Order: sequence, then structure tokens, then C-alpha cells
Amino acid sequence: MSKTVAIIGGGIAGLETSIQLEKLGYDVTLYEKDKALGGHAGKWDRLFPNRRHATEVIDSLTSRIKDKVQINLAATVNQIKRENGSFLVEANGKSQKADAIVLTTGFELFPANKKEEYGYGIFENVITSAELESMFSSNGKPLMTNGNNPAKVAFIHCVGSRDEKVNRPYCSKVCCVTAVKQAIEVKEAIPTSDVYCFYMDLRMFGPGYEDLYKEAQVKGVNFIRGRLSETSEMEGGRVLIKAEDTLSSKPLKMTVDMVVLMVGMSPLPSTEKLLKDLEITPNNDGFVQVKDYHLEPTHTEADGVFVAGACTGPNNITDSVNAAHTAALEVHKYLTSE
Amino acid sequence: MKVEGKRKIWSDYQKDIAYDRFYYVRSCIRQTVWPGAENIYLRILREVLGKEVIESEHHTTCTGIGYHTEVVPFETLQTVVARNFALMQDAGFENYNPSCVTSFGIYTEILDTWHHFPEEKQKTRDYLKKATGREFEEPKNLAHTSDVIYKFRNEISEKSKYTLINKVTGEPLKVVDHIGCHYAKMFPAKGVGGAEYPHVLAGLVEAWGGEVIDYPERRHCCGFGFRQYLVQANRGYSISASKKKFESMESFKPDFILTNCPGCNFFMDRWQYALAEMEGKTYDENGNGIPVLTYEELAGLVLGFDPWVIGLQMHQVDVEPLLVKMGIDYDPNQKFKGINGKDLGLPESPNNLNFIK
Amino acid sequence: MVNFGYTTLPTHIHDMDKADLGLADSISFEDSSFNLCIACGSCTSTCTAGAFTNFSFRQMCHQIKRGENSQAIAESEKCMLCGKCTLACPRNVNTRNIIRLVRKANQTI
Amino acid sequence: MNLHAVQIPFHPFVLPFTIGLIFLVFYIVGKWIYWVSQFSWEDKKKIIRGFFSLKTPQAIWEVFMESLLHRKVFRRNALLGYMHMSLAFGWFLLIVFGNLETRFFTHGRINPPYIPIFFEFFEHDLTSLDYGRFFTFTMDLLLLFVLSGVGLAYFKRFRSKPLGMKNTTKHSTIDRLALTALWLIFPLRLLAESVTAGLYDAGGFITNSIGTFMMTFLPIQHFYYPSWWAYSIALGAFFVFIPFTRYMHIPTEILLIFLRKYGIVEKAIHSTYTQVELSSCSRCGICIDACQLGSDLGIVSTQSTYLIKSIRYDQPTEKLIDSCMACTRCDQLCPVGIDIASIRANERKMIQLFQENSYKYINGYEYKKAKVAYFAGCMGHLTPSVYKATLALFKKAGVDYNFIDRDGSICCGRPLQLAGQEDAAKQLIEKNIKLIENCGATVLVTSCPICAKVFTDSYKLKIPIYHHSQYLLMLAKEKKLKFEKSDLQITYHDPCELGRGLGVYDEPRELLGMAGKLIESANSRENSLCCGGSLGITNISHEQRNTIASITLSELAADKADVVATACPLCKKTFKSASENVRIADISEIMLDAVQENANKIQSEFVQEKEIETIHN
Repeated sequence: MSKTVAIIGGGIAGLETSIQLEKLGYDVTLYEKDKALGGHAGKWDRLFPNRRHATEVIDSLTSRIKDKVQINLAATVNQIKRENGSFLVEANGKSQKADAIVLTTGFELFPANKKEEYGYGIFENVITSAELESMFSSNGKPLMTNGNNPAKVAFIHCVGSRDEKVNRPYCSKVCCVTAVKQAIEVKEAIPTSDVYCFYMDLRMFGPGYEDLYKEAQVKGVNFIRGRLSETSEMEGGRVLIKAEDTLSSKPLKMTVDMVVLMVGMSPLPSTEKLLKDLEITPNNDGFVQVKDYHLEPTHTEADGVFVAGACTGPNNITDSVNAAHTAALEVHKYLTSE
Repeated sequence: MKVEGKRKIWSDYQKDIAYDRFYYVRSCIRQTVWPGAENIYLRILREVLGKEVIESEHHTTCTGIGYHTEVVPFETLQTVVARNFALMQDAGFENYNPSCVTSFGIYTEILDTWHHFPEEKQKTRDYLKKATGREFEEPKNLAHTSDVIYKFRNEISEKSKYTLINKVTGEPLKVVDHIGCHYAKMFPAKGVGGAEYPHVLAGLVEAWGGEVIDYPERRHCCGFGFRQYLVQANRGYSISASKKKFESMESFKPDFILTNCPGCNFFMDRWQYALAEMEGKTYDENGNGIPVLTYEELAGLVLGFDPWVIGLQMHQVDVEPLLVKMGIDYDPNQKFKGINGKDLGLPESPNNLNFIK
Repeated sequence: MVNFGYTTLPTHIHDMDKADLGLADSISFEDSSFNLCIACGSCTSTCTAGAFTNFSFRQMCHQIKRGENSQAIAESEKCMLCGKCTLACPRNVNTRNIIRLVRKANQTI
Repeated sequence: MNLHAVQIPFHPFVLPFTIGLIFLVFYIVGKWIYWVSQFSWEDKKKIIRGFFSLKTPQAIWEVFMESLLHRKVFRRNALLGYMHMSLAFGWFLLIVFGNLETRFFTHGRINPPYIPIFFEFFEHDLTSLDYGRFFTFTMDLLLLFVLSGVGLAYFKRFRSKPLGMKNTTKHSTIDRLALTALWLIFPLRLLAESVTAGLYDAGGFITNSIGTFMMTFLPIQHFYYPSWWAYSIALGAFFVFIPFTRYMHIPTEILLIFLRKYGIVEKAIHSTYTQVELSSCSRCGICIDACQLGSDLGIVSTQSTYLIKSIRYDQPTEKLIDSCMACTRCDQLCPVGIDIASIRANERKMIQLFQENSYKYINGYEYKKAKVAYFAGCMGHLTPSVYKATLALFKKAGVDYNFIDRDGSICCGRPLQLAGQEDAAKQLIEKNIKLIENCGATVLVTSCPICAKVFTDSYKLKIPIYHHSQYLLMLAKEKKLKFEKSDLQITYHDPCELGRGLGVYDEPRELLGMAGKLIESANSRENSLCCGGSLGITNISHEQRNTIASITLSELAADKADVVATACPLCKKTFKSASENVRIADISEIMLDAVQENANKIQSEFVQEKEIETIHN
């Protein structure tokens, strides 16, 4: 009888782990709390650094899933219990047995309204990077609430990252390059627009990222080194923003038509409950603590529970796919050594 | 300091320097300010080393200063340089030996241009032909006069009368070197030891018993900078650059500064006087200033030539303290006498810089 | 002294060998949050005084860290102690306390 | 002893007591005369006028209620109150009854003070006299009463919690010596009287039985003189200690009560009144428990009692002066009624850190013209949801308002005041008065209690000043705003500056009552806790502020309220930084959600938060 692996979360990491475990001959039960697979990436329009459509990646992943994977959509896992060396996973009132667990629960976008002085949820044209993506998906360009094209757009980096005031002291790592990508896209969609990025440091750590940054500079995106301190709403829903231009040591204010908050990655609250069930303590930032950061990055403290993707901390898609491969292999080793 | 590291770099930058038959080309500044130095160079080559060296009374400036101050166009520059090459050819020599670092830079730059853009060379041929009816060939070897001294440093050492050892303390003299910017910064491969750790002067000091001091602003410009100096209002930039160098070397208490560029030698020397007069500050302990020597002058001293024949009385910062340290026998009364014994008269005495009559 | 018609230029360099870092040391001893700045400028941009003058808390701290104490102390006087910057700082620098420490340094000078 | 003898009896053992008493009386009378003479002419007039008015009997009543019965301490904790009362009132009664007894038995003769105190020594057997049994019984009962207090005091040294105190004051050596003397007085009296009663088979129900019992196994005849000597020495020593210890509060508090009744208050700098207050502090330590720095952060050496002690005897350290959030909770709880906040504020003024012309750069700036002027203040600009909700309500009520500092304001000066920077604050206040007067408003409304406090206390504006909670309530009462009550459970957090600072407790509650069900937390109104964001303190870290905020929040939300309402932008920001799970909203946001005919609904942040949460779950 083949063994069963439960994968919690149908984002990039969950899909990739499913594919790999299925290839290794396991029965896979995939739980996804949303009505569709793909996670956050599925809701994204285009991906950095090469700006391919996110659907390409998601479609490629879903098409490779075969029938040995049982996909449960709109299925929120409420509880995981240990029973005689295996697990009982309870979702939507139904319990299913699993021999190993892979947590691929992902993250939540930082709730931008916690940064009250930025005016998200209060001022009309203050949006998040995720909302900008859906604007690109539906309109191909950003639109102000009054239906006009924004003539001036400001991207605010590090919203919910590197900020102890909202208990997010860590760097979310992907927002810098996302902002640069989106800035280019705004510039391309509305060539007459002025685009500004307010950054503290630009952390372009991956292949092609620095090129993207340079491309943005070439296309006329302006970069201002300073963190947004406060916003006010002006006539016509425009937004007055204030920052220090730290390179010239002067306060700077600017009225823009649209403010895009580059929300960081936050630990998902519902993951916390599962961690409690499995007796795994979260790390300092609230993400899943892996067993050994360098050598066992997909193990957890709990036997038989593996982890991949952004539930371990801010990740990009490549990181998630790599972790998913590793996790699948580790699950295989675990299940065959018994 | 990892000397092995420097030696590695020095070995990477070894240039080809001719052995004999030099076509000597004068420097505008050196022949005006340090005529004794030129004279002693020729005497060392001819009398001490037995080399054949000639010069032509028809050669002109390379127009480098005019070129760098954007007065002389590049085409003119090339043509003037080509004429000087033609003169050497007329004399039947192949080893071009300029005394000026600016000129050395100009020649190097033009030869490199011609190498990459042969059409420029062709153009220059046409211009020269049209203007003077002359033809020219590129020199077989281009070496600065300091390169030549460097090449024969060990021969000079063998024939030397004095060494760079303090006769009183027995310690090696501490020497700071200053290489002209245009010697190797533009074309590092054309300088002995490259641009970052040039060996052309350090090699002389080592060979003659002194100790080279690696001070932080060693690579910094002397402050000449053509345009900065030529306009009076801009001279603040020039003197500030020298000041930065003096401040940087001060704590090492150097016995003298050694230069290979006539302009640098001039500014390192004269700005010490100007700073002393403007700000009341000298960069040695006794108010004498730090003596500044060119490589020819130093070679002359080591070989036992009379300091006044070398022309050291032309220096603003008096060299007598150095002569004492080296144990050189000299006659103070001869300082301001001409070659024929005629009294040249005393220069005006500065207010703040010690002056030895 | 002789006037030749030109002067040497003032040095425009942080000479950290000669810089007086006593104030920086004493402030970071009294309140270690002084060291946590990441130079984002939130404080300056939200600053009530900064709207009227060139006062910059970030720059003031930086000046102290480079030993430019007299400039920093002169700047600090413009602060109204309103505390907005404390709320804006992502690194929880105890800004009001630092201003007080700088002002106190002024008293002892 | 012949009670009718003209000659007054004497024994040398009374000397320590008598000398101590004479010293003390001279000292206190001298000190009181000195203090009164030092008052300003203004205050002296108040004292003279007050003396011949109803205020004097009122003061006497207060002395009785507070100094003897310790009513305020009783309110805090019954056992603690009983301890203080039994000591003070019991001792007082012992003295009164002792004197009555002596006068009675000496037929009205005026006796030196030592006679009533040591009456049992001079007259061994009272029981045989008329009413003797009554007096001995009463005196024994009173002694028992006092001893029960002493017993509690012993107990409190080891375990203070049952007496309602988590922390007790750390006393100096001389205070400990005085305390020892005090603790010995009554047990020694019991011993002396019991020995006497045993030897002569006299005394009341306690002294007699203890004396008789001791006789069965002890040679108590040898204890007779030593016990009376010891009792006298303990008394004398205690009296001599009084001027140099915290026990000076016993006489000084009486003076303080009178002075306060006559209308004397703290000035802008330390005054003679301060001297009286300093000496009135009994170092009971109630302020230590009131202080959140102690209870939340474990900083238990900088509370008001220590500051007062330090000012009285030497120079307080900077740390002592600075370590206070200026929440004034201790002020409210001080049983002696010392104006601690003013004393600390004056102490902070000693170092002026800013120059005369620090803010000369504020020039030519203007606020917007307005009828009803709305002022957000510095902090208010960091909470746009608050001003947006407030202004939306104004709009609905048809108020002709303008947001006068929309483009930025200068600071109100209160933060500088709190830091003791009075001179600098004055500069800002003067500038701000002009700016506000120039906008021509008839009403000034602010949503920042910090601004409201200084506007009210120091601005002397000719127009009424309201906190937005007060103004919104007025609008509701004028029927310009109508709210729909829901079953939202709300706890209200009193901001320090609005509650204890301005006495505004009812209006926010009345207003919130129109929107939902109000739950009071354990510490509310005068006792409400500080959020931890206080501008009154600079020497605690953000982490420490978070700790305070979390504890305060957990208390506020303990009753399972749906939302914690606050009325101060700083409180709101502080709470939000400390907790992600508790919903925090300004009063204006809650009211906006509850407003009727909310057709053009401007979503407040509070609603947003709910929605976002639903999406994420």
C-alpha cells in the first residue's frame, strides 16, 4: 500500500511538492483554503525579473499534477493530530490519515492599515502592491478611483518590513524588486506618468534584479532615498506625502495621484494554530522555525513534518520551488527509512 | 607593508628601456627652473656611464601644457610631436629620451593613439609633410630620463661616493617619492612598477641605501594641474593639493622628497615656501622645510658632484641640512657664485622659511 | 602673513582620527537606541520643526557620530520635543531623550 | 502615694521621655512659626483670613478624619486603614484618656506630662479607687487597640500584600531606628504596666493577667524599674527622632491640612508650602504601587516618595527627577494630598535646556481662517483616521469648521512643559496664541488631549476650548448628530491628560453610550492606567513602553470588549504598536460608524480592519 502525504497550502511550494511526491509514487492530499490553486502568485499579474505572466507558472505547475493528487479546494485545515506514528488531518469537518505532513501554508501580505499614517483604507488612492497587480490584470494599468490615469505615482518601499513599530523588524526581501518591476510597468502603461520610488536600501540580490533596477533608471523612474512618514489627502483624491530626502538632508513633500505601498510578507495567523498542534515553535519573526537553517532547511522540530515555501520566511518563487524539491526528497527519505 | 606584494606588482610592470644612444629632449620647466639638473643628467650619462647621448637645438616644446589647457588642438600637438621625431631620425637616433613627464605622457598618448587609430598617424604625416616637408618614424624606444637613471641605478651605486645613509645616526635616510601623474597614471604599463606602486624612484632609493616611506597621499597630485595653477584665482586649489601631501608626509619626518617630474619638483618646493609665508607653517621640525630633489640631482650627489654645480642653490627649500646628513663636503661660500666664479647676488630672504646664506 | 592673492581651501573631509566622538560615546552609553538609526529619514520628514527650518534629527545624529558636535548642538535647539519622530521611527530610536542628552551636553560645555 | 499631696511626684526614669518631649515641642513650634513667617504676603493674608472663617473647623474635622482615622487609607485597603488608624487614633485616645484619668484621680490638678504617661508607676493600684476598674479597663482596651496596629505593622514588614501593597518603601537607617523605637513603645508599655500590675495585683484585664502569669515563672520584681526606664527611653528616643525622620509627617500633616484649607497651593517654583509638603510625606509607599513604572517595569526606586525624600534631605539625581510618566496617578492616591505632580514639574524646571530665542524661525506662518477651528496637533497628523472621522461628523452636523492646521502646526508646548522646559514652552505658547487668535475662530476643537490640556491651562484664549469628545457630545445633545446604538461592547481608556489632566471623564462615556454598551475596566476614571506612550518621560525604551501598553490593554480588554476606545492620538498609536489582536479605535471613529443616515459612508479604519480580517480568515 502506498503511503499518503498531506500538503497544506496550494501555492507555489505546495504545488511543486505535490508534483515531486507524486512522481516518487506517493498518494498526495493537497489542501487549499482558497477556491483556486496558486496562492499569492496566482493573484499576481506578472513576475520579476523577466515579467512573464504569473499564470504561465501556475498553469505549468497545475498541468503537471496527475490523478494521484487529491486536491481539496476551499478546505481549511483546522487541526492536525498525531496518531500511532501517522497524522490525522481535519479539514471542513472531515479527517484523513497522512503518513507525513508538508507545511506550505505561505504568508499573508502585511495589513497596510496597521501603518495608519500612510492612510491605507482611509485615503482613496493609497493602494497596496497587490492591488496594483490586480489593476494590471484587469485594466492593464493603474487607475485612480475617479477613473483617471495617475500622472504621478509613488511607490513606498518597506511597508511592514524593517519596521519595529509594527513588529515587523525583518526585510521581506522581494518588495524592492517588485517595486522596481511595477514602476517600470506603470511607466510603460502610462508613458507620461512620473514614477517615484521611496526606498531606504535597494536590495537587488537575485539574477537580473540589478538589470531591472538599471532598466527602471533608464526608463526615467525616480529614486528618492527616504522613508515615508505621513500622508494627507488633497483635492481630487490626490495624496500629499512627506519623506526626508536623506541624500540632500532635507524634508521633501510631494503631491501624487497614487501611492502604492509595497506591503511585506507577514506570518499567516492560521499557520500558528497548526504549529501549536504539531508542537513547533515559530521563529523570532513568527514564521515556521526550520530545524537547521543551513543544513536541514525543510525539516521542522517535529518528526514527519516538513516545510517549504514562504511560511518559513520571505521567499521568492525560485526559493519556494527549490525548497519544495528538497522537502519532497526529505519526505521520501523519511517514509522509506521507517 | 607586504613588500612581496609590491615586488609582485613591480615585476608585472617592467618596461623596455634602451641601453645606449639616447636622443635627449629637454623639458620647458626643467631647463628654466633646474638647468643644473639637465646638465648633470647629460654629464652622468656621458662621463660616468659612457653613453652616447645627443640633443638637437631645433627641437621644440611638445606643447603639452597648451594641449592640457585646451589651447592647442590635438592635430597641432601630433604634428609638433611628429616634427620632433623627424629631428631624431635626421640625427640617426632611435631612442627618444624626454626629460619632462608631461612630454613623456604626451608622447605615450600619441604613440598609443597612432597604434589604435592609424588614420591619425597618416593624417599627421600629411600635415607634417605639408608644413615642413619632413617625414618621420616612430621612435624604437621611448623612455623617460628617470627610467634611464633607474636602469643604471646599480652602476651608479657601484661608482658612488656617498650613500643615502645618515652619517650621524647611521640610519638610512627616509625618502618620500612623488611620481608625476602623467608618468604612469595614464598608461600604467609604460611606467616602471606601474601606477599604484611605482618603482622608478623607489628603486633608486633602495639601490643607494635609503628607506622609502609609503605615506598615505603618495599618489595624490602635487597640485600643478595646469589650469588650476595658471589662473591666479585658482591657485588655492593647487596649493591645497600640495598641502594635503605635506600634511600626510609630515608625521613620517622624511629627510627629503624625491620627484621625477620637473613641474612636481617645482611645486613641491615652491609651495612649501608659499605655505610658510601664508600660514607660518613648515612641515619639518626646524622651520627649514623638506628638501625636494630630482632623480638627476640625487644621482649627481651620490656620485660626488658638487652641489652647486648640480644647481641645488636654485631650490627654495635649502638642501644644506640634507648635505650634512649625507656627509657631503661643500663650500657654503660657493652657493651663489656662477660657474665662472662671478657673484650672483643674494635672493630675498623669506619671513618664515629658514634661509641659509 | 603674506597675501599672494589666493588661499588654501578648508578641508572638506571627516578626519575620523581627529574627530571628537566624546558626545557620541556618552549618548550611546546613556541611550543605546542612538546606535539603531538606519538613516531612513522618517524623523526628519515628520518633524514639526523641520517644516520651518532645515532641522534634521537624522542629520544631527549623524553629525554627532562624525564629531561635528557644535553644529549638532546648535541644530538641536530648533527641536520642539513634540515627539512625532518617536512615533515615526521604524527602529524605535528614543528621539526625545537623545535631544535632551544633546541639550544637556550644551549645558556642560 | 498621696494623691492629694501638693507635691508632685517624681522619679528619674521620666527624664528621657520628658527631655524628648520638650525638645520635640520646641522644635515643632519653632518650625511652624518659621514656616508661617516664610510665606509670601499673599499667602499670609490667606492664612489670616482663613483662620477666622469656617475653614478652621473644617480643617479640624479633616485633621480628625485624615490624620487620626486615615479615611483615605481605609478607602484603599481596610486592613491598611485599620493599621494606620489604630496607631494614630489609638495612641491619641490613650493620651486623652490617660490625661482624663490622671485629672480625675488628682482631682483636677494640672500635672506635668509624664504623670499621665507613667501613671501606673506612680499609682500602682487604681482598681481600689472609684471608677478605677472603668479606667484601667478602658486603658487596657485602648492599649490592645494600638498593639493590634503595631502587630499589623510588624506583619506588613514581612508580607505587605494582604494590606493592599505590593511594594513597600525602602527606608534609610535613621528611619529604621525611629521605627524600631516606635515599635518598642507599646510593647514596653505593656511590659511595664503588666509587671506593675503583677507585682501589685492591679491593672486591667490584660495587664493584670499578663502580670500574674509572668509572676508564676519569672522574678518580675527585678523587671520593675528596668521596664519603666526602657519605656521612657523608647518614647524619648522616638520624640527626638521625629524631626529627622519621616515621622515629622505626624505634626506637619496637621499644618498642611490647615494651609490647604486656607487656599494655599504649589507655585511655579518650589515655595515654603513645598517645604511643608515635603515634611508631610509619611513615606507610606502608596505612590509606589500606584506607579506603573514599578508595577509594569520593576523600576521601584524613583517613585514620588523617594523624590520627596531626596528633595527634603539633599539633591535628587537626574534619574530620580526624570523617571516619571507624569500620569499623576500617584497624585490622586496620596493619602496626605501632596501635590506631587507640581513638585516634580518644578524640580524638572531647574535645568532649562533651550535658549531664549530657540524658535525665532517660526515667522510669517498662518493657520487657516475658521469659525469653528479644528486643530489636529502634531500627533493628530499621524492618525488621519481620527481627524477624518471627526471632520466627517462635523460635516454631517453642518458645522462651519475649518481644519486650521491641515498644512501643519507648531507644537502646542505641552511636551516641553512635561519635560520641564518652561521657557521654551512659553515661546511656543506665545506664538501659537497669536496664530490661533489670527484665524478668527469662535470655538477651538482639538482631538489631542495633550494640546487641550495646555490650551486650557496656559493659553488664556478668549474662546471656548473643547476636546472633540466634548464637542461631539454637544452636537449630539443639540440633535445635530443622531447615533444608532448597537450591541458593540466598548471599554473606554481615559487618556491621562484628558481625565486626570482636565477632569473630562463623563463626556466621552456619555457619547460612547450612544453608540454601544460601555464596560468599565477595573481602573477607570481617576485611577485609569497610562498607555505608556507618555511624553512626560524620556528615559524608558520603546520596549518598556510596549510592556506598559500591553498590560494596560490587557486590563482594558479583560472584560471581552469588542473595542478599546480612546480619545488621544498618542494613546492610540501606543496601543496599536503594542498589540495586534485588540481592536483600538478613537471615539470619533466609533461614533462615525454609529451615526444615523450614514448614506455616504466614509469608512473608518475600524471598519476596514474588520473587513480585512474577514478576507484573511
